[in-house]
Amino acid sequence: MLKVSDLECMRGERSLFKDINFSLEAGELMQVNGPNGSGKTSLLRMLCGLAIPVHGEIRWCGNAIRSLDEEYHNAITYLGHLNGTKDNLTAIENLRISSALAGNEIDESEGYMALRHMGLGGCEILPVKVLSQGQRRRVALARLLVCRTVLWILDEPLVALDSAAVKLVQSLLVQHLDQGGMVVMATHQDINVAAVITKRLQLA
Amino acid sequence: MLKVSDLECMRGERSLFKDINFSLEAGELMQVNGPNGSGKTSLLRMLCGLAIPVHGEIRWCGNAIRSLDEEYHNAITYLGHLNGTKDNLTAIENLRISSALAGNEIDESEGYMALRHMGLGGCEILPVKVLSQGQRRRVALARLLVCRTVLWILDEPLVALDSAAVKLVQSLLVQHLDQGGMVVMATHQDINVAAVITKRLQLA
Amino acid sequence: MAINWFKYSSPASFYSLAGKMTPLFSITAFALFVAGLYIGFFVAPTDFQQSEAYRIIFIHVPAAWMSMFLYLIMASWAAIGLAFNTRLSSMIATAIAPTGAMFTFLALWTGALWGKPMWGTWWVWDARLTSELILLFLYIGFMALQAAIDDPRRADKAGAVIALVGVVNIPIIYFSVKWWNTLHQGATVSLTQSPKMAATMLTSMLIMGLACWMYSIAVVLMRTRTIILERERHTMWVSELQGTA
Amino acid sequence: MSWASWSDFFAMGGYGFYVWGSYLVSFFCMAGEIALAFNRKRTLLRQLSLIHKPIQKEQNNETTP
Amino acid sequence: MFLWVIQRDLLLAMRQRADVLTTLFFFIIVVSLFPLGVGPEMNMLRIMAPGVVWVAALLSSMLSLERMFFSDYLDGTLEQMLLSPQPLSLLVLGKALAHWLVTGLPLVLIAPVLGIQFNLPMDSLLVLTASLLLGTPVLSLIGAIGAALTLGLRGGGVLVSLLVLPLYIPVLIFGTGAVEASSVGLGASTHLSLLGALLLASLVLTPWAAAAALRISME
Amino acid sequence: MFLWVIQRDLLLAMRQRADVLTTLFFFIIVVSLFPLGVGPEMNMLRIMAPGVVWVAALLSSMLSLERMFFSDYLDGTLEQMLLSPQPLSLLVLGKALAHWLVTGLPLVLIAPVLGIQFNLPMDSLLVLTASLLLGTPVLSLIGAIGAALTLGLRGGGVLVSLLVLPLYIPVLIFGTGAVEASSVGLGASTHLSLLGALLLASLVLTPWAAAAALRISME
Ligand code: HEM
Ligand SMILES: Nc1ncnc2c1ncn2[C@@H]1O[C@H](COP(=O)(O)OP(=O)(O)OP(=O)(O)O)[C@@H](O)[C@H]1O
Ligand SMILES: Nc1ncnc2c1ncn2[C@@H]1O[C@H](COP(=O)(O)OP(=O)(O)OP(=O)(O)O)[C@@H](O)[C@H]1O
Ligand SMILES: [Mg+2]
Ligand SMILES: [Mg+2]
Repeated sequence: MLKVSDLECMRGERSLFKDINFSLEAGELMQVNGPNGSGKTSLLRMLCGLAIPVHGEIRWCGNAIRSLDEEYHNAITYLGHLNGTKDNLTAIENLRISSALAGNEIDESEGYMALRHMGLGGCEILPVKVLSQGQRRRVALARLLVCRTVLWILDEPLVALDSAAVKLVQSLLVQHLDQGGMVVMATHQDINVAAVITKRLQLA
Repeated sequence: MLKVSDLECMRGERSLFKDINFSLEAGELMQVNGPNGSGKTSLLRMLCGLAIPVHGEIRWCGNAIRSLDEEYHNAITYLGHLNGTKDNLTAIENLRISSALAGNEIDESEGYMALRHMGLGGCEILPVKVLSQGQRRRVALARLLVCRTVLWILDEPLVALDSAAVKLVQSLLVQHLDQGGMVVMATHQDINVAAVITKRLQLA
Repeated sequence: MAINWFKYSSPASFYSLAGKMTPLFSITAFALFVAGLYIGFFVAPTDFQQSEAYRIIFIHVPAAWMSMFLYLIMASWAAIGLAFNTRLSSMIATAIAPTGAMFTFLALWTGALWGKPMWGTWWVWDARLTSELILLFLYIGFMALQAAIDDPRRADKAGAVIALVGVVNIPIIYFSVKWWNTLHQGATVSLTQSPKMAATMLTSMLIMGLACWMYSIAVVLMRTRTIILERERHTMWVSELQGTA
Repeated sequence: MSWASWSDFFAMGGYGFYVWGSYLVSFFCMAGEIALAFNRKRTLLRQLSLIHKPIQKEQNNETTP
Repeated sequence: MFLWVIQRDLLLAMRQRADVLTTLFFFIIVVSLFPLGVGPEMNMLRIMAPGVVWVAALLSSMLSLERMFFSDYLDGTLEQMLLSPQPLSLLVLGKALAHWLVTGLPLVLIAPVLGIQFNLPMDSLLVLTASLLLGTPVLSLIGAIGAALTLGLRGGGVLVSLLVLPLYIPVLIFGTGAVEASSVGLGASTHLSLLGALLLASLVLTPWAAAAALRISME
Repeated sequence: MFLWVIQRDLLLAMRQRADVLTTLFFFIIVVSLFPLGVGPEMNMLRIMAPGVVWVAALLSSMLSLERMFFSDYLDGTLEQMLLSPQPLSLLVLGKALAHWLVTGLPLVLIAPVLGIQFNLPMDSLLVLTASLLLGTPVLSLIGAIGAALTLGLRGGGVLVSLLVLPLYIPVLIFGTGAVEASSVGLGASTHLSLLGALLLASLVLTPWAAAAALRISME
């Protein structure tokens, strides 16, 4: 489904990586590894279409993602270093609005359920700015619970999470992969997603 | 040296923790544990004097830290969730300026050495905004290499770091503790600082 | 035409081409300046209304023309760069801006120095003057935006957007200002055109105009070359150039 | 030729300040622009020669036996 | 989707209730500074009034421009918006509209009161309000381009003013022109219809330009 | 330490070379907007000139206030400054001074040129410049308090204007008063010495107030 060929990334005057080739099928997890500054974030942003590669191509179901544009956006969910939550809105408002912007309107009860599932029971109507770092990350992750996209692109989803939340994310990933989803993930922490096909991409 | 008694923290209308008592002597590491939102960050900010407890006292060498003020600031280094680096300044400028503001002027060569030690060789004169998350964290951590303070208060220092950098931080901590320093640290990742006295504080 | 344009759209070959052409344009510009000034100051007769002050026209009018032409040209190159993603066109656009701003400033300055003896004031809020001032702001906005962006590719594209928006706006601005001014009556002094512009005056003005063109081309080529080097400093051909030079 | 003398020429019929003010400033603007352009290029070339020095040396070593 | 964007921005504005009010107060204060700076002669003030009100409107619209995308940029929401399956220009239109509702509309409503302070006659007040009603959305729309271009640049707040103020000038001229024309008995309809034309043109064109600018800034 | 703060802020300003220039051009553009809004009659413009120049100076000083602490706040530098062993008020003084050097001084230098556009006579130009020289540092100093108080509040940019503009009014009145007094032949020295007194007072008092405000905002 996702096919990357000959990808090259230039930042400033340095070539971060080149000749990246891989493909991802339904049910597969791709883990991007590499030391700090090796270009994981840059790669994931290219996969989303947020950055444009100097060379190489990214294809989704056979078409270049640049030509698909909005259609492709319907198929992916991206979670970056930044949470994409507004400090002054409450957790539930953040979740509902960000889902709606991603083309997936959810009603209140669904939102509450997702937040509760992420361990945010009791914090639903607090503005995000008073939440702790880990709780903010959980609000951002709650989007994964309600979205209906195929490809998840996750940039260090585990940052600031405690061990309970890490387990939660693991089970979330397993479930998504079982249902034929795909995941591309960059993380420094070891994550244990058993019994699924895991590919690894090592950046220098 | 550092003595905390009966500390209580209120956020909003909730009491996050109360009756926290501990003391820390030279060469001791205090690890603050607890799930997301349990109040680790709030505790550390109180220890720095950035937040004021509703109840209880924090004493440094016998004096309440509020009364010491600038004298106390000379003795601590705080590293929070935020890096405290300016996006538009280069790594070396950031390091030198933040050290100077902490009352510890360093010359260029010392700065370069610290950065190189943190694995930032080659990035010294890049503006911080083009660095990766992990590299930014390393710039912030480089302050620990050049500072001459006794008490380090670290809030999740390992976030976004790769395993090499985690080892680096570990050895840094060991060295600091060996020299009679003190560390208070909150982290979700397991860190392995062998052969020193480690105290643990578990927040609910 | 014998020149293979496609070939010269690569920065490397443009660099050498521009290197050959710069002296040519510089010399032409110099010669034309000398000729134009000679005719302007030694051949053209004294104007019976404005005495000698009118001789400012030989620099004022060409500067005013250039300020407008250069904006259009800059915007066109920027648009080409944005549409076809050709690096060279964007670099040329970036190189034109300072020259255009300089001519705009000159038009304002010489105009002001002309206005004082003729109108008794350095400045009036006349349509032409005002829109020239706004043009200066547009140039400066373009340059400030590009200067504020570190990444050259982003700077090129952002500059192109603002230049194009400016082009759409210039006619609107011009007509609005004109209208604004003519609806007010009062202290408006219109530019007094010398009744019958002597043929020598016209010649001199045209020659000076041509000289300004040549000058602009020369300076822009020079600046483009520098920009090319700055941006391509890590490529093979630049290091080869260094090796041989 | 309409000028009786050089001082006449410089006086410009009493408008010397304005006329020469225009032309001198124009001259200095253009000259300054050229100077800036040259200067920019010179500093750049100096930087470049620092960057590419190793390459240059290697080439020299190869070509001069 | 479009509605969600507007709703979200309005919600944010309401959450910080002071937000709407501050733009409004900025407007009021700037307008009131002039009598202090220029002196109290009423005739003088009456002539100045439309110009002062319009310049103040320009400034307060511009001042709040940075807010249009910047906080979304900082916290990553903008990234998410770029990845949303709806056309970006629609989204930008939504944000510009929300900006107008929060910062432009209140000015339109308060302007007559300020005009009275300057001793403007009734007709002029009406024309002033009408011109603001037509003109302020244009300011938000043009401003969106500037805000998108300067995203994340240092000194963006001031840079954006450098970029957009020159582009605001036609609006200023037609806006004040309308009031003056009506006060000398010429009728304001030409000016107002020109403002209307500007509004239509910018409704059609600016969302594209701003969307392109956003893409460039986020790359 | 004090010098480090100034040096750091100037370095930041220079890094983005355009920074200094943009405040300046903002000032120039705002001043030029007025004739466009009010009309081109020179007599009218001459009377308005000091008011317009001073209001524009107020606005451009104020617009750049947000920058004084906000970016330091966002990235955590300010936290570090509060933990620094030097007195906070000195630090604030340094930041206010850097702000003036970057945003105030250039205005003082360009003001005479703008005065010419408004047909001001020579004396008035001189007095205008002198009044700006004495007055603009006061703006930066008072502004520091406002900037510190509004730190991290949403819509801070507009809120700060609401807080500081009223405090700026004495400066505005003495500044324009000086020019008007000189133009009617009364001599500007009283006004100018009042401005000087304001400057001294704010040099002594505002750093403390701003430091206290910072502590409150960061708590
Ligand atoms: C700051 C003041 C001035 C500015 C900004 C200014 C600007 C301009 C501009 C933009 C043009 C070109 C217009 C076009 O080609 O359509 C122009 C042309 C001209 N200006 Fe000025 N001007 C100024 C002052 C003056 C003064 C004081 C005079 C003479 C008393 C003057 C005489 C002329 C003449 C004769 C032309 C050529 C006329 C033509 O080609 O239509 N200008 N000026
Ligand atoms: N303008 C530039 N000049 C030089 N290097 C640059 C420039 N812009 C970005 N870089 C480099 O590009 C890399 C970006 O890395 P990226 O953020 O993709 O890393 P990452 O693998 O996500 O790292 P981390 O694990 O720390 O998140 C960094 O090494 C950075 O130094
Ligand atoms: N105004 C408020 N009303 C209710 N609860 C609040 C309020 N302000 C803060 N809180 C709560 O206080 C806690 C702050 O936690 P803190 O940031 O100290 O957690 P932490 O232990 O550092 O967590 P993490 O591991 O996620 O960083 C959160 O649980 C938050 O919900
Ligand atoms: Mg990364
Ligand atoms: Mg925390």
